[in-house]
Amino acid sequence: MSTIRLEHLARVEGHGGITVELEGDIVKNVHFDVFEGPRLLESLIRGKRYDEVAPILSRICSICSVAHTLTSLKATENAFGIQVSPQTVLLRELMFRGESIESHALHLFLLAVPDYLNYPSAIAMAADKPAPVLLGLRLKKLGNRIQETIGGRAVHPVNAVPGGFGKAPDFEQLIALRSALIEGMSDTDAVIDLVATLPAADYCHCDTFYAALRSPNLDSYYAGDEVMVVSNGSRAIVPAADYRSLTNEKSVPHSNARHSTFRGNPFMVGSLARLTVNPRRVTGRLAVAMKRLKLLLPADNPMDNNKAQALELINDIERALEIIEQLLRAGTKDERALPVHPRAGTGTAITEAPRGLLIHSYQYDEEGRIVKADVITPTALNAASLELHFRRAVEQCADREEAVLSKRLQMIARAYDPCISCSVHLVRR
Amino acid sequence: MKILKLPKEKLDLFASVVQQFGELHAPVEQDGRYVFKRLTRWSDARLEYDRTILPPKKYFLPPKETLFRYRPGEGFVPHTDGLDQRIILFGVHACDVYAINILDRVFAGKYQDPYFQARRKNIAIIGIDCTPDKQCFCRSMRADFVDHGFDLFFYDTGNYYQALVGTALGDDMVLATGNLFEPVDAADIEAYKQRSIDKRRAFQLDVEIRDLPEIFEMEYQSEMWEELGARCLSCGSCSMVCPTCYCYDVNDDVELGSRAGKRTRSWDSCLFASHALVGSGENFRGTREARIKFRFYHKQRGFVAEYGRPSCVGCGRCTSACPVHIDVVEVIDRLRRVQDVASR
Amino acid sequence: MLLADEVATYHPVLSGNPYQPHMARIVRIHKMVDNNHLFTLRFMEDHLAHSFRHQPGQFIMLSVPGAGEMPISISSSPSRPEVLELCVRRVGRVTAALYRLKTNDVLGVRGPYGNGYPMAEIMGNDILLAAGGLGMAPLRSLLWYALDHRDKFNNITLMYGAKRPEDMLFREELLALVDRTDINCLLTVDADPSGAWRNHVGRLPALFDHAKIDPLRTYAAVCGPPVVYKFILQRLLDLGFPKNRILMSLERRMKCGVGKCGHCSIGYNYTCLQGPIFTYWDAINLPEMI
Amino acid sequence: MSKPTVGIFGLTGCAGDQLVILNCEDRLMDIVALLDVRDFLMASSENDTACQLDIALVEGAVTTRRDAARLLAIRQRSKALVALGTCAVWGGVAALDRGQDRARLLDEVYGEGHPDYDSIPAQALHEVVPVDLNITGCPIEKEEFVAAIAALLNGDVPLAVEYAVCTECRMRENNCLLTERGELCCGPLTVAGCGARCPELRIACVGCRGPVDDANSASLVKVFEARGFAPQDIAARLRTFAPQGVTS
Ligand SMILES: Cc1cc2nc3c(=O)[nH]c(=O)nc-3n(C[C@H](O)[C@H](O)[C@H](O)COP(=O)(O)OP(=O)(O)OC[C@H]3O[C@@H](n4cnc5c(N)ncnc54)[C@H](O)[C@@H]3O)c2cc1C
Ligand code: SF4
Ligand code: SF4
Ligand code: SF4
Repeated sequence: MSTIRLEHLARVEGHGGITVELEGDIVKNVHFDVFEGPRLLESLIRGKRYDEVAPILSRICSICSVAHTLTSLKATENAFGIQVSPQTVLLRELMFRGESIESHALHLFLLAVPDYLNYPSAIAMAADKPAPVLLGLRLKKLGNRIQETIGGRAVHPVNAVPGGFGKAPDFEQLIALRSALIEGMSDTDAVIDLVATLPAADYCHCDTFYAALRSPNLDSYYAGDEVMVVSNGSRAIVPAADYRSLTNEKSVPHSNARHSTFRGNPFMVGSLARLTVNPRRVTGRLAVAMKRLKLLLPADNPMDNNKAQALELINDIERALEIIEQLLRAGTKDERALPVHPRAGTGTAITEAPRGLLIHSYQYDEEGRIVKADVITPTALNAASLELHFRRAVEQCADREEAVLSKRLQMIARAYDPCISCSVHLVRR
Repeated sequence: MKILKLPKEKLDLFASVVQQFGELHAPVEQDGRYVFKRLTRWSDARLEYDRTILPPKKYFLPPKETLFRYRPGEGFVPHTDGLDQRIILFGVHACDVYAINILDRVFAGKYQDPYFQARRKNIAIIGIDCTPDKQCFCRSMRADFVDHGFDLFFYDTGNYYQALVGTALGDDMVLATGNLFEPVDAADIEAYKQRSIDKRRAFQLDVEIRDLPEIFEMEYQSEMWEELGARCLSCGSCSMVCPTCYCYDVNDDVELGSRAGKRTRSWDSCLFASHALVGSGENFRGTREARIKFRFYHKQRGFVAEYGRPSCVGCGRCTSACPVHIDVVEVIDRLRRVQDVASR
Repeated sequence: MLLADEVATYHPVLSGNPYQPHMARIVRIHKMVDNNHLFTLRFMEDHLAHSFRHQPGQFIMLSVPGAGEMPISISSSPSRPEVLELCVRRVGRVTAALYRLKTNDVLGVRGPYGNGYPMAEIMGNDILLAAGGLGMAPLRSLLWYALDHRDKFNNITLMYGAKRPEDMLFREELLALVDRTDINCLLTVDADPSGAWRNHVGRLPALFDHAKIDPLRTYAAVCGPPVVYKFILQRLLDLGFPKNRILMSLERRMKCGVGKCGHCSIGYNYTCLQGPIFTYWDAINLPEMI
Repeated sequence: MSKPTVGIFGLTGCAGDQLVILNCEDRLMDIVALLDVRDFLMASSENDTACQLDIALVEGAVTTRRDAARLLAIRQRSKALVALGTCAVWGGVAALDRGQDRARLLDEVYGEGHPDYDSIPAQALHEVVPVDLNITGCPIEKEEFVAAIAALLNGDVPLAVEYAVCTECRMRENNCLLTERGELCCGPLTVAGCGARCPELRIACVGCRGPVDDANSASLVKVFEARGFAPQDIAARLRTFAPQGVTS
C-alpha cells in the first residue's frame, strides 16, 4: 500500500492536509485532514448573554465573519421573535454581498488563479502578471469598503447587533459606496475575460448533489429559511427547523471536523450550488457571462466552482448597487436597533456565506443566556463531497505520479475554497 | 464698547448675512447632547443648548494635527493646510470664550504657538448668553462673563439680543446687515440688568475659590486623594472634554520604507501613566493618586501661580464625562470641609 | 478673532515657528562609554552655526528624523561655539535611533531652551560642581565655561563619581584636570576591579573630605540620579549652604521644550521654562520635585 | 540595506490578522516589495520552512501541542517574534476556556467517544515563548500594522498606545454609552488604537483589543454594579478577549 500525504494545504484559511492511500491502482482511502485546534466556542458560549453571542462566534472565522455575525443575530432574533426592519434586512444583505465580493476576489485572484497559471503565490505571479493581482486587490477593496461602511469593520463587523444596527450609514456614505460600486462594475468584464482564458481543469467528473438557500426572491444570501438540495434529476426542500437532516455528521479520526451527508449523499455547497439551486436569477449580463465561461448547470466538475465565483462577483456587485439605489430612494432612517426582550426558546438561522450554507441554532433560557449552540459551517458541509471528489480525481487520473496527483487534489481543494478555521466548530449533541 | 440690539426674529437673517465671513459652525443636536458642527441648514443650530460634548478648543487645538512633514534632504517643512480656513463659531457660551482666552495665554508668551495663533486669527466667535444648569459653576470660577475674546456677544433680553461688539470684524458683521441692529435705550439696559440678576439666581452650584491655592497646599497629603486615586480609571475623558486642558503629545509617523513622514501632535492627559515618565525610568507621578491630585492641583493651584487665576472655568464638562463621578465641585467642597451650600 | 482687514501674508507657521527644527550634521561621534556617546553637531546653515548662543545648563530639542524629538542638555560650553556637543545615553526609542546614525547624518535641532545656570549671579564666587553618572552632561558646559573665563570665578571644585573607571564620562578630559592648579578636580569610582585607577575610590560624598568649601561664598551645581541628590544635598545643607545657592538640574518628560505641552510641569512650574535649573529652595516648595 | 526576511504564521484562530494583512490592498504591493516574505502558508504554496527569519509575525493562540511545537520552532528561527492580534497577545476568545475542564468541553462538542484530539488549554504566545512585540486587536488595525512595519523597517520599535478607548472616543466627540445610556461599555479598560470604532457606531466596546496597561477594573466593576448589571454578566464581558488581563 502506498500513501500520498500533503501535510500543509497552502493558500487556504486554516490548517489542513490531504492523505491518499492506494493499494496498487485501487484507491483505498482519501482523507481531508483538519489540524486546526478545536476552540470549542459553541460550548464556551454557554451561559453568555444574547448580546455577547455574535461577537464571540464571529471569531470562528475571519473571512466569513459577516456571515457568522449575521447568521448568529438572525438565530437570536428568531429565538426572541424579533422582526427586524426592512432597512435592516437590506443593509444586512448588502453586508453579505460585500463579504462575498471580498472573499471571491481574494480566493479567485490571489489564491486560485496562481494554480492555473503555475505560480506558487499571487506575490510570485505579480512579478510577471500583475493584472490579475491588481484586479483582485481592487475588487477585494471594494468588498471591504462595503463591509466597512455598513458593518463598521471589514473583519468581525461591529455595527450589526440584535434588533438592527448601531448606526445606519448616512446619505453621503451610501453615495460614496455607490460610486465605488459603479467603478467596480467596469472591472467585471475583465473578471470574465480572465476566467474564460484560464486553462481547463478537468480533473474529475462526477454527478454531484448541490445544496443552497432558497430565498423568497431566489436571490438572497440572508433572507429565507429553506434549503433546497438539487442533483441531476432530483430536488428536495429542507426547512430550517429540520437542518439536522443535512448534518447527520460523524466524527472521523483524521480530522477535527465532521462529515455531513443528505440521505446518504455527500453534497456540495457554495457558489456553484447557489447558481444551480436558484437558476432563474441567471439573466442579463450574468447569462452572457455564463455562456462565455461555458458553464452548464448542474455541473459535474467541482472546478466549475471557480467559474461560479466569477459569475457571482458580477452578480454581487449588481445586487449591491440595486440595494443601495433602493436605500437611497427610500432614504435611510437613523434607526436604532429594536429593543430586545429575551425569552426562553430556540432559534435557527440559515444563510449563504461566501463558501455556502451556514447554520446557527441556539437555545436560550428566559434571561437570554445561551443554553446550547450549534454552528454548522459550509466547509464542514462540504467535507464529504470534497473527499468524494478527491477519490474520483484519483480514480480518474491515469498518472499516479505524486506531483501530478498532489497538484490536482490541491486545486480541487482550493476550488472548494475551504475555510478550515470554520470547519472545526461543529454540532453539539 | 459698542452695544447694539438685534430683534430676535431677525436672527435668521443675521445668520444668513454673516455666512459671507466664513463657514458657519454652531451647536447641533446629537442623540440628546450637543456638538459644534458645520451647519448645513441654519435651522439645525440649537442656540439654547446646555453644553457641547467637546468645547470649541477642538477648533483651535485639534485632537490630532500635523505640525511638519519631513523629507530627507528637505528637512522639516511646516504643515499649513487648513490653518487659513475662515470659520465662524456661532453660539459660544461665556465660559468657553473665557477658556479660549486662557488658552490664548498658554499659547502666547515668549514662544507663540503659531498653529494655535493662526487659527485664533481666522476663526470668528459669536458668543451667546446661557442659563446655568445643575452642573454649571462658572460664576464661582469668575467665568460667567467675558469682556474680550469674541467678535460679537449676544445677551438674551426677551424680545432682543443685546449685542456687544468685540472686534472690528464684529463691527463689520453688524454693518454688513444694513440696519438690522438698533441702538439700545434705557429700557434695554434695565432689561439687561434684570437678566443678569436672573442668571445669577439660576446658579445651583457655588464654590469658593479665594484662598483655594493655600488650601490645596495644606491638603496636599489629604486622604481624599487616595480615595479618588482608587476610583479614577485614567480614562482621560476629563482632560479631553476640558476647555482648558492643553497637554499634548508629539510623535513622528513614518512612511512605509523611508524615514520621511510627518510630525503630529495629539491631545494627551496628565492622568495617563506615561505622562511624567522619564528616560531614567523614574515616574514622577507613577500612582493614580498622584495623577488625579496633579490634575486638580495644576488647575486650581498651579495655574493661579502661573497666570493669576485657576484654569478651570466651571463648565461642568469633566464632571458629566467622568464614568466614576469624580466631581470638581465635590472635590473642592471636601477639601474645604464644606458639607452643603448652607454651610459655606 | 478674525481680522476683517487681514491679508493673507501672515504666516506664523512658516516664520518664527518655535517648533521648527533646524538641520544639523553629525561631525563626530565619540564613544566615551558604552551607551553614552558624545555627538558633535554643526548646523548645516553657516549663519546658525555662527549665531547659536546658549547658557551653560540649557538644553535643545533634538530630532532624530522619523523617530522623534527629545530634550538633550548641551554639554559643550558657550565659550567654544560653532559646534554643539551632546552626551546622550541610549535608553529607548529615539536615543536608539540616534545611535544607529553615522558621522555626516542629519539631525534636527531647536533651542536653546530652559533657564540655564544664573551665570551673572555666580560670577565672582566659588563654584562647586557635584555630579554622579550622566549628571556630568549638563555640568560639563558650566565647567568649561568657568575654566575658559577663569578670571571671573574664584575657587572651582569638581566632584564627580561614577560606578567604575570605564563608566566615567569625559574621562580623559577630566583626568587631565586633576593636575591643574586652577581647579580642584576630584574624581571617584565606586569600585575599581582593574586596579589601574589612580584617583579616589569610594562614594561621591566622601570627596567632601578633600575639598575646602566656603558655603557662604560658593554656588553648588548638583546633577545626577536621585541618590546623588539625596546624599549631596544633605551634605551641602549640613555645611550650611544657603538654599538658593544650591542649583539642581532636573529631568522631566518634555514634548515641546517651550512651555506648552504640559509634560514637564511640576506643581506650578514648567521645567522647560523656569528650569531645568532650580534652586534647592524652589525644590522644597514644589511638590514632586525629586 | 537588504530586505528583512519575514514569515507570517497562523496558530489557532480565525486567520483574521493574516486577512487584515491581505486587506491592506493599497499597500500590499509596497509591503511585499520591502519585505522578503519567505514563509506565508495562507498566501503561498512555496515556502522556505527552515530559513532564518528577521521577523516572524504570528497570529492565533496556542491550543494544541502541534501549535506549541510550531511556535517553538518559529521562535528558534526568528530574530524578532511579533504577536499579531488579540489571540496571540492575550489569548483572545480561544482562551475563554480558562478554568474550565477541557476534556468535558471536547466531549460536549464532539460527542463522547470522539477520537483523541490534540487539544490543550489555550495560551497566548508570551505564555509559551518570549515575544518581542505585540500588535493587538481583534483583528489588528491596518494602519497600526502598516505603521509597525514602517517602524520595524527603520529599526525602530513601533509606538505603543498607552491610553484607553475612552480617550479616542472623546476625541471623536461621541455620546458616551456608559455615562449617558448606562451601557456595559469596556472603553475605560481597553487599550485604544481602534479610533473607538464601536462607540462611534453607538455600540458598547466589548474590549476586543485587550486591557490598557493601567486598567482599573475594580473601580469600573463597581460602577457597573451600581448601574444594576449582574456580576456574572460584568465578569463575562470583561474576560471575553483577555482571560486574565482585564479582571484584576
Ligand atoms: C532638560 C533635559 C535634559 C536632558 N539631557 C539629557 C542628556 O544630556 N543626555 C541624555 O542622554 N538624556 C538627557 N535627557 C533625557 C532624555 O531626554 C531622554 O532619555 C530621552 O528623551 C529618552 O528618549 P527615548 O526615545 O530614547 O526613550 P523612550 O523609548 O521614549 O523611553 C525611554 C524613557 O524615556 C522617557 N522619555 C520619552 N520621551 C521623553 C521626553 N521627551 N522627555 C523626557 N523623557 C522622555 C520615557 O518616559 C521612557 O521612560 C534630558 C532630559 C531633559 C528633560
Ligand atoms: S474622567 Fe474620571 S475616571 Fe476618567 S481620567 Fe478623569 S477623573 Fe479619572
Ligand atoms: S462610550 Fe465607552 S469608550 Fe466612549 S467615552 Fe463612554 S465609556 Fe468611554
Ligand atoms: S471599541 Fe472596543 S470592541 Fe470596538 S474595536 Fe475598539 S477595542 Fe474593539
